Amino acid sequence: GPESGDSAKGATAGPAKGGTLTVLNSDPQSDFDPARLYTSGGGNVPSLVFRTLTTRNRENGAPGAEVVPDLATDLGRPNADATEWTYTLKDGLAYEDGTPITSADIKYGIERSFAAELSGGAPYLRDWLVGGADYQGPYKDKKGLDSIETPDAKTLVFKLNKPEGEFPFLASQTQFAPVPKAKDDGTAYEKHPVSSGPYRVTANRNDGEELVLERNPHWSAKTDEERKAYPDKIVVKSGLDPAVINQRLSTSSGADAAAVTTDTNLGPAELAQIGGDKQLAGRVGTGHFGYTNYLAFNPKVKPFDNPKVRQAISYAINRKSVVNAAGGSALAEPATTFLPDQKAFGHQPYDHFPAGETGNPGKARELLKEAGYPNGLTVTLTHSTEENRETGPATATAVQEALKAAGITVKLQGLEPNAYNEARWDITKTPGFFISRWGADWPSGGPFLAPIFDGRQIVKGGSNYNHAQLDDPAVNKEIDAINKLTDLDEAAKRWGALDARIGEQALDVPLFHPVYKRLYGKDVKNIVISDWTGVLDISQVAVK
Amino acid sequence: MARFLVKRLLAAALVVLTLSVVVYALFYLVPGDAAKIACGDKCSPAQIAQVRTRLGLDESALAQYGHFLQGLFTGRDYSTGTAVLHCDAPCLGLSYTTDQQVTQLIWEKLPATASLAFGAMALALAIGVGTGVLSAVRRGGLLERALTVLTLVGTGMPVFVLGLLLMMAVCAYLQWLPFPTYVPLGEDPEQWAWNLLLPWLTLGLFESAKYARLTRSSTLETLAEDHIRTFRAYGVGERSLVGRHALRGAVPPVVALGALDLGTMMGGAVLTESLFGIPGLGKTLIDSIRHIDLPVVVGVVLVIGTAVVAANVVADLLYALADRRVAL
Amino acid sequence: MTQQAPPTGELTTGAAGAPAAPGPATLIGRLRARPAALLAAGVLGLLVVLALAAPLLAALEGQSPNTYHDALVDSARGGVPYGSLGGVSAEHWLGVEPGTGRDLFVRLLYGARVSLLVAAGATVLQLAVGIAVGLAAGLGSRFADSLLGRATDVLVSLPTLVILIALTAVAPAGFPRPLLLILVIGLLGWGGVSKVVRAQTLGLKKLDHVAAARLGGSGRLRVARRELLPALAAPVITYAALLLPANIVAESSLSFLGIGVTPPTPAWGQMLSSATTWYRADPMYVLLPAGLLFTTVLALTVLGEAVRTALDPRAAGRLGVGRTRGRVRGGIRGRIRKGGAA
Amino acid sequence: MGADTDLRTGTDTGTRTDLVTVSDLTVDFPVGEGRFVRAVEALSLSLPDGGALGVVGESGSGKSTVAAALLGLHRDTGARVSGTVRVAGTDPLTAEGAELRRLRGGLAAMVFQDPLSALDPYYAVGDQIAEVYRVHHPDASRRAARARAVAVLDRVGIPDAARRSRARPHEFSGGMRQRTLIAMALACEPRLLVADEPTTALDVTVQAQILDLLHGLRAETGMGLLLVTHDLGVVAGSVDEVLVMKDGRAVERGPVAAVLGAPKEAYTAALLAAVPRVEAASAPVRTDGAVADGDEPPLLAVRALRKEFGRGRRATVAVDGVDLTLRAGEALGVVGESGSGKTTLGRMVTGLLTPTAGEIRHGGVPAHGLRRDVQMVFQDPASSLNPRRSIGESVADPLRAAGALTDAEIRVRVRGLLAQVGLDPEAYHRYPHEFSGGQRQRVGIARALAPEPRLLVCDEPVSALDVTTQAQIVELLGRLRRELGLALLFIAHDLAVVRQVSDRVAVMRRGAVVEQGPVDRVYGAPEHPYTRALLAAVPVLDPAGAAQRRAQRLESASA
Ligand SMILES: Nc1ncnc2c1ncn2[C@@H]1O[C@H](COP(=O)(O)OP(=O)(O)OP(=O)(O)O)[C@@H](O)[C@H]1O
Ligand SMILES: Nc1ncnc2c1ncn2[C@@H]1O[C@H](COP(=O)(O)OP(=O)(O)OP(=O)(O)O)[C@@H](O)[C@H]1O
Ligand SMILES: [Mg+2]
Ligand SMILES: [Mg+2]
Repeated sequence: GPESGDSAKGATAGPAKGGTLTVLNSDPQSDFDPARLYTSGGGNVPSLVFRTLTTRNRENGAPGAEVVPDLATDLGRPNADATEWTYTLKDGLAYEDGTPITSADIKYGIERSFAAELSGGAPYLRDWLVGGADYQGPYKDKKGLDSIETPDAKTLVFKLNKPEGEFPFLASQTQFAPVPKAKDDGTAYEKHPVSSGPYRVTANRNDGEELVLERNPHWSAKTDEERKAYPDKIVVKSGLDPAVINQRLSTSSGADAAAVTTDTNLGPAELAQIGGDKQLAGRVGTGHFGYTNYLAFNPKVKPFDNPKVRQAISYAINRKSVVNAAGGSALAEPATTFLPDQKAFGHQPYDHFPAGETGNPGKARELLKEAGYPNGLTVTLTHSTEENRETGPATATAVQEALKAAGITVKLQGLEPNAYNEARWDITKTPGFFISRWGADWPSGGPFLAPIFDGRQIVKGGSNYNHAQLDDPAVNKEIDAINKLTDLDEAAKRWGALDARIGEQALDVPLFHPVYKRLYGKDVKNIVISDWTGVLDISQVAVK
Repeated sequence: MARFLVKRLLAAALVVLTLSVVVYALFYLVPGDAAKIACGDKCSPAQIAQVRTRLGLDESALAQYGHFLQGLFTGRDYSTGTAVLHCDAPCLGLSYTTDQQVTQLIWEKLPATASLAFGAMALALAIGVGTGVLSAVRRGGLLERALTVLTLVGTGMPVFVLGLLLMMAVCAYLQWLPFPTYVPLGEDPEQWAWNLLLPWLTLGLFESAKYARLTRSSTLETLAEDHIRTFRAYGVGERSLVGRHALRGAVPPVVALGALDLGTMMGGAVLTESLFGIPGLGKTLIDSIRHIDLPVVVGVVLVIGTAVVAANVVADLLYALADRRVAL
Repeated sequence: MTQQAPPTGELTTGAAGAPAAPGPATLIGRLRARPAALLAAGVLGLLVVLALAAPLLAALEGQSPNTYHDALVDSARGGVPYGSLGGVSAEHWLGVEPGTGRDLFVRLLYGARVSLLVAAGATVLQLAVGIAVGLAAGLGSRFADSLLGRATDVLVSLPTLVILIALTAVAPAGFPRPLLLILVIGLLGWGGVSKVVRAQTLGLKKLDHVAAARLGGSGRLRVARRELLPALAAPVITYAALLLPANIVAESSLSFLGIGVTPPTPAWGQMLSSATTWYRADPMYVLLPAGLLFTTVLALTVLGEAVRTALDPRAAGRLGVGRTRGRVRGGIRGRIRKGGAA
Repeated sequence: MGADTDLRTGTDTGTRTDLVTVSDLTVDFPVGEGRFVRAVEALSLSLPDGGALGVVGESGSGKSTVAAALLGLHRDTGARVSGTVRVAGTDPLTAEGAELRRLRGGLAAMVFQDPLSALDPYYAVGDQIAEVYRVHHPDASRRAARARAVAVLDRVGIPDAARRSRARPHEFSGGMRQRTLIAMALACEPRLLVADEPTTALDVTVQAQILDLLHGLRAETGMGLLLVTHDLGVVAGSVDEVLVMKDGRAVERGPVAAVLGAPKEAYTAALLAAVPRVEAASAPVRTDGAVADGDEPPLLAVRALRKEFGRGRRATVAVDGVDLTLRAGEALGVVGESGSGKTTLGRMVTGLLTPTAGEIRHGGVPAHGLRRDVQMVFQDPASSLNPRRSIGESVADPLRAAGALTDAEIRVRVRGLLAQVGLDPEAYHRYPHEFSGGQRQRVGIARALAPEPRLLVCDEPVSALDVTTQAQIVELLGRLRRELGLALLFIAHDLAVVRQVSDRVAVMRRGAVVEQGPVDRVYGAPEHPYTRALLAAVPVLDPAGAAQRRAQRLESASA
């Protein structure tokens, strides 16, 4: 497991300032504009440069899944039905050039994210803010968005369409980072964004393949309790092959001794290797990110309209081989609930169709017989051809083998990644039975359950995630009710209960929750892995 | 000669344009919606529509191709939001996903690809010609067999296996070299070379087999030619026969083939680039295909096409220069 | 064809004319004289037999290619097989696949079917199209030649991968993947063959027996079939020996990029690409497909080389002193082969 | 037979007086599968210092094999060589290292047949000579070697040698290349020059120049000459002694005048008899149909025929304004040096090539494309037959293509044709490589006859054959003319052969016909100076006559 995040205090070889941290990644930071980034809680590298109204709590485990103030003095002050949120900025906030950060800059930053030129961010602002659906961004629509008010340089008021008790979570996304209007040059801004965080971008090569971050002299630790900013310099190198990244981290020679990765998991082969190596095993950080891989049904397609068929499949599934396909028990935990197994999500354990460790084909056959398929049946499972251990061929074959035992012949339909996404997200093309997955935009049941089960979020002409096209008034009503709550603990409990209730309908078969296992270099200290991101937090890492 | 060049260049332009049509056409068949992909996951229909308009994807395929051609010859204007960005001719458009100018993007990626391609090719030729000559001269001997098997390792092993094994051996076990990361030549020539050494070796070894076999057979062929017999009859030593006479005849076809391969490699040695994280055209190409980033795909394909066609011309020229008997 | 002794007093014939081309019987005879070629042919034959007999051998071992054995792998350690040598046991002769526990012996056999089928199919297609286009370019008018030449240029400049990825996406989902691979590799890779054939044809076309056939009233098709195709056998066989292994490697490279055969079908290339990371934790998993692939390539190369020398009239004829006459200069274009997606 | 004694006497005489001694030389070549072919058997010869020996014989008789043995060129080729060979005291079969290098080039230098392929195409000729020179004079500087190369090039008559020494072989004409090879030999000042068919690839006029050059050099430097050739006319004027070979054995040897004048062996006599003589008046073939009827349109009429290859500045005019007529049953010979456009003319007549301008009429009708009634016999019997098809099938091909006959009828007809050209009809299923050159040429003729042509274009039909076979083919063509009333367009560069075959002759030079007329008139009283030069260059069999002609040539050259 990870080392204690608080080892800074009192430890003899505690973390110290200085040195250069290298980040070895496979995906480049090709969009480094706060308007375009789609992150959970402000992202890992972006959060070094962009401060937001709120941010995630940089602590190990469950406390790390909490949201805390960043630029703002608190998590926001809602009105009675949570349709209006007011924030006040801290004192002494400045950009990398020393100019002060104002509430207008944050408003402007949000407005930019509506511009067609800067697409890519999360859709929530558009849905939640009054007038957001029609707003075209500041380039086309100079008037600005009326639902964001800046009564003075320190205050922001957000007016929402409907109650949103989880607004503080949204305010942690990079769209809530300040952008000085004078420095905005549209799509070119990403090359030299103006930093509000501890580091500024001094080089951005090949569209994000290599980023060099150096200290922002105008950042003050006094206004920022979350970011530690130990290294003097951070170099992010991306575009590397995952096998190479892991090999470099395990060899950990030269500059790689002070290297980490924020996007590359250890693969099964590497885990097998590390399993026999104490020294290496000590350099593996384990984390959990709210994520569920599941089998999705489209009940509009026969025979999945029959709940018994769906239940039969739920019984038949062999989670052991699925977990093995995902890289073994170290990389995946079998899931029986749709919500991730974390307190922040309000996880409430249930297993409505117990398949045991390796499946219950007997029970499945029974159900099939009841459903009118005494001689078994043949179904098609759609999956991605990408070798990704989640939605790819490995998982699909594991499912295929498991269902065989229950008399269900599974034909595999592998689709090239784009076609696969199109198939599962385009409501007119949704296959009957396919592999899917869902990750949280922030650690709460809201963004986990609503897009999947809220009947009003069935999207035509865009990306639809409500695969089952569930439109249950009771569910919809409960979602609205929870959204009103501003007590997040209370909300979490009700999300958990809702999940258990929806689970009875067998609209999906939860397969597993992934576990993140990541190597870091031998000189890397102060590893903090929160349940929010599941990944070590660069802002906490020290190399001295 | 000039006539030949003009003719070939015209034909080349035609080939390249055809390529662009083919790629455009193909991408209209490919499933997936570029606007959706450019917009990102979890994009609302309104956002998608916005992006679609901005990328010009709401126009007919023909109109889009027309704009592309227009950009190629006269340049195009784009909005950055705050200003108008003029993309000078030849403008290959803006990337759907990153909004970068494709021409600029290609210029950024080209040095890496070229570094890999030229180095690997030089190595492949050196290894290939060396072993080829050796095995021709020592025909039937033990050395020849050993060399043959060695070069077969190159042919019989996919480049990603070869590269991974080499990297594990040299960087992880022996730790003779650090794990390669690409350093631009302009930044630090020494580091550039050190870091490219392994990719060069990998691709070079992989490619060398072909040249070894070609060299071997053309050396044998040349050694059987009548003029070799002449010099042998005048007491010229075997070393000089091979080095001066046989090689002189055997190398031009090998070098010409090398030029052609170099052209293909300029399109990026995809597997090698992604294995070693070299930010080159090949990786860009694969990524842009995955994102249905048509302008980038077309741009890179055009570069590859141009390189290959140019290489063809160069190969013919090289061959004609080396062997004056060949008329252009 | 039986070899008859030259007519008496004709000690001279061999020296004066172009060397005689060997018939099939001579070819086999010459190959027999080379132990390496025999061994290579034997190895290839064995592989083909093993591939064909895969179901039988699987039954003999008592395993099937797609059955999971979760109990045989260590889930906590990434699914590495329990036991030594990748889980070799009396039940699993070559061990099991990490992660799934599927039987490697049977998967390798079934994999051979797919790999060899794809490679052979693609090669045949490349040869067929290449010969047709090369002949057409070589025999047709100047215009047809340059048109086909440019078309070949377009083809050669098309990055194979782009097309591959696009086509695999375009192809209907139910389309058999091995066939698609054959089609794609085959239809994109004939440029080299066509260049060789064109160059040879241009050379052969100048030979008097072709002119004689035309004078005798033979049309283009007849000339192509009777006078040219037989003479193209040697260069084409030589080329095929190069193409086959290249196509196996291509199949594996495509798998590496996730566009190979569809699971659960095993194929060597696909096994190899998923095995690459296991080289330390489970070396057997890498060594088996790599070894097989290497053996196949080696055997093919040795055999190809042997066939080439056996078909090369000069190899059997005179060396050194003799005069070379009427030699067709294949030239550079004839030697060009398109490199794979390295 | 005491091999020991033979050996001893051979060695003794060799070292004392002779430049070259060969005794009991036997050479076997491997032909695969462990079998060998015997190229030379128990051959002995000697050549005194400064002497000149001609080795003659038909193709494949082992001449080149002997020549190569003198330089030890069979070593490491797999050939089995036995017997003794001494060249200026060195044994080429066993000499090693420096001694072998000294032998090759230093003692004996070789001039090969095909001057184009015998030079490295990639290097300047001067550099090639300099390279060889430096092998034998290791202390000579590069510059000195180059100077030497220029000197020898100048010596063999390359004009502007200093500049031309920088040219590559392909920039030279055939004659200049052959001179270059001789210059290379001279550069090393060898005591023996071995010339293997040094003039076969050249025109008669150039051939005469080269032979004159060799003669002059020999007189000047006193080196020995071993001249290998199948052309008896060539030896007549160039050597003192001659050795006749057949099937790897020596048949006859003696002073050249004696052997050529009064051969002792029947084989030599037959060989001599077969040589066509340019002086002999022809006995024109009288054919039944060949009545020169003025009113009827001629079988073939060619008017202002022109053919250009290539376009623009690269264009070559191969045929330039040729007018010809050919009546039914008539034989028209076309002579001229290499590259004068003979083949191009012939191919245009058959329709294989399309003229750039001008008109071809067959029987008064303008003709386009291929015609069944015009067929062709090609020069090279090897390449004109498909090596992969049985000869019967090759002959049957035109019949099958026509599609008029059944399979059985075709077979009968093919057998008939084979018999007609003097081949065994049972040879139907045999393959070209099982036949001799002459037999293959017969097959080619049979195939040309299959579509029942009225005009046969023969493009050098005999130049690849040795004299005896040549004579047979010429005879066959005459017989066919008589029997079938065929008209012939007979192309050849050998004036003597043309005289034997033709009624009329056209002399071509640089694409144009410079002189045309009945053979006896043209050969007897040539009008054009070019025709006269051609005739003067034809080698004659009589050594005295050869010397006389050489004197004439030198005279006219100096004039
Ligand atoms: N390297 C060789 N391998 C096999 N057979 C050979 C070889 N060289 C020559 N021969 C054979 O040896 C015989 C004599 O050949 P050689 O070349 O000496 O004849 P030649 O008299 O010079 O003929 P030509 O006039 O055609 O040059 C021929 O039958 C020929 O086929
Ligand atoms: N296909 C061709 N392309 C270009 N030039 C050609 C071609 N064929 C012939 N020539 C040229 O035309 C000229 C006449 O050639 P042609 O073959 O008719 O001569 P020839 O009298 O038959 O010579 P030879 O006695 O050597 O056979 C030569 O200069 C030759 O180089
Ligand atoms: Mg000879
Ligand atoms: Mg000719």
